[in-house]
Amino acid sequence: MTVTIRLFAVARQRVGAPEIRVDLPEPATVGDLRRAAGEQYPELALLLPAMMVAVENEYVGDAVAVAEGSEIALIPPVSGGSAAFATPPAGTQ
Amino acid sequence: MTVTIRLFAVARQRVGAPEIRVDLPEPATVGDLRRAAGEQYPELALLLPAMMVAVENEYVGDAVAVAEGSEIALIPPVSGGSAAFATPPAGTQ
Amino acid sequence: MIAITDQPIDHAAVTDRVRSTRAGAVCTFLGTTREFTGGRTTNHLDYEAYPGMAERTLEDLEAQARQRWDLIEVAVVHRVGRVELGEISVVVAVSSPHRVAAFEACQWLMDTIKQVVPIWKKEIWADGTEEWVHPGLGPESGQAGP
Amino acid sequence: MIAITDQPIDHAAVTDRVRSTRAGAVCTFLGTTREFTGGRTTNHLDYEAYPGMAERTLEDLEAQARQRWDLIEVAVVHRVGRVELGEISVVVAVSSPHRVAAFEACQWLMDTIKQVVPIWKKEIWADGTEEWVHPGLGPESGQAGP
Repeated sequence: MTVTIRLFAVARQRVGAPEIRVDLPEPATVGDLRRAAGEQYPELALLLPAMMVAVENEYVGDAVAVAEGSEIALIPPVSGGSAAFATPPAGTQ
Repeated sequence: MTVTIRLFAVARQRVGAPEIRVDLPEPATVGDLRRAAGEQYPELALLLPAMMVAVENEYVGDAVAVAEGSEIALIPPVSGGSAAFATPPAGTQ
Repeated sequence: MIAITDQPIDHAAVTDRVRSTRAGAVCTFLGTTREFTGGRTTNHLDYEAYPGMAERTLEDLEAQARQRWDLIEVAVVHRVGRVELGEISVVVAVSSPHRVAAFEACQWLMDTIKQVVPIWKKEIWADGTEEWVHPGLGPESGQAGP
Repeated sequence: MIAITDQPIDHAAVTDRVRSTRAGAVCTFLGTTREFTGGRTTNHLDYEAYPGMAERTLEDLEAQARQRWDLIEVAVVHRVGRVELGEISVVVAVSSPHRVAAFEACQWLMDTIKQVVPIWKKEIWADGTEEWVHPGLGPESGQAGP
């Protein structure tokens, strides 16, 4: 399947576009999506370990399944947030 | 000597006047002034142990000498201040 | 900036007074007249200050806060006289380069104002009774009578 | 009340929105654009939000704050786009019957907003260089180029 991923801030700037399309095996998890995004967009590879993934406006962990058509986004660390991004914030699935 | 003492809030209300005049031996301390005020204005006796004394706009302890003509006031506990009045606030002499 | 006033306080003006391009953070506190306390209903409050000493004590607290925290500006305005429900009795505004200092200094100032500044509050209850608020004196001692 | 806006924020209106006769305390925080950071000079900031998720995350934080503290009203307004020196990027205002809850909730909201709400800040320095502020990515990773 092919999923569309929204990009923001430095990630958007690196790629030069507000979203990317990534090919994934089926079924796929958020972890698979991270790996595939890094392979298909090498300019994101260094940023990916520090970014959170949001699916349908919620932060999600790498084990969560990705469904075609979901709203997916890569979330760079926010401005006061190094600590929060070291351990996933409350509400992370 | 005779000193004038300003009263506020419940103390002013009890006495029915914004200030009182208290006769003191000479020399006298703030402690002497407390005792004399309680004797000469019995309606203040129950309030005096909980009140601070200010001389020239500064909280002072009972050992401080009272000079004729100084601005003296009895300070009832302020609205959030039970803790502060249990131990004299910083700056108390 | 320290002020005691018997007029309604313009909280926006107090906050704007501490804003600065050197500040990344502004913290403002408003004390407002609450209608309900425990099971009782307030009609209004009446504040009385010791003129001169109240300002002097506030200035001393501002100086202490500036020593403890990295502050740009400090403003405290306290109202005296009759203060109706919902009206503002006190505004404390501080600005700092950083937010933790702004929050800490504002809270410390407000806590300490309520402990040491000679300004007193009388509750005028909806049932017509009045009571000076003097913690430590006990309800009987503080009672102002009907 | 939660809002994201690309217009200047009227902080007095946000504060007035949380005032209530049930509240004895209002705490308002303003984040403002600071000119100096370390040895560097800022020209302006540029904020970008993930629309939808930013509001949703703020609403979730408001709900969490209301569970933890006895609050009357909560208002958060965050600006996006270009924010000049001294202008307001964010306002958090809370009201409570009591002052400790107002201070604690306001500070917790502000701290947590800066950790989890998907809104990013780009520094445009006076020397013309730009830099996304992404803690943990390191200065090289965050560099946006001239």
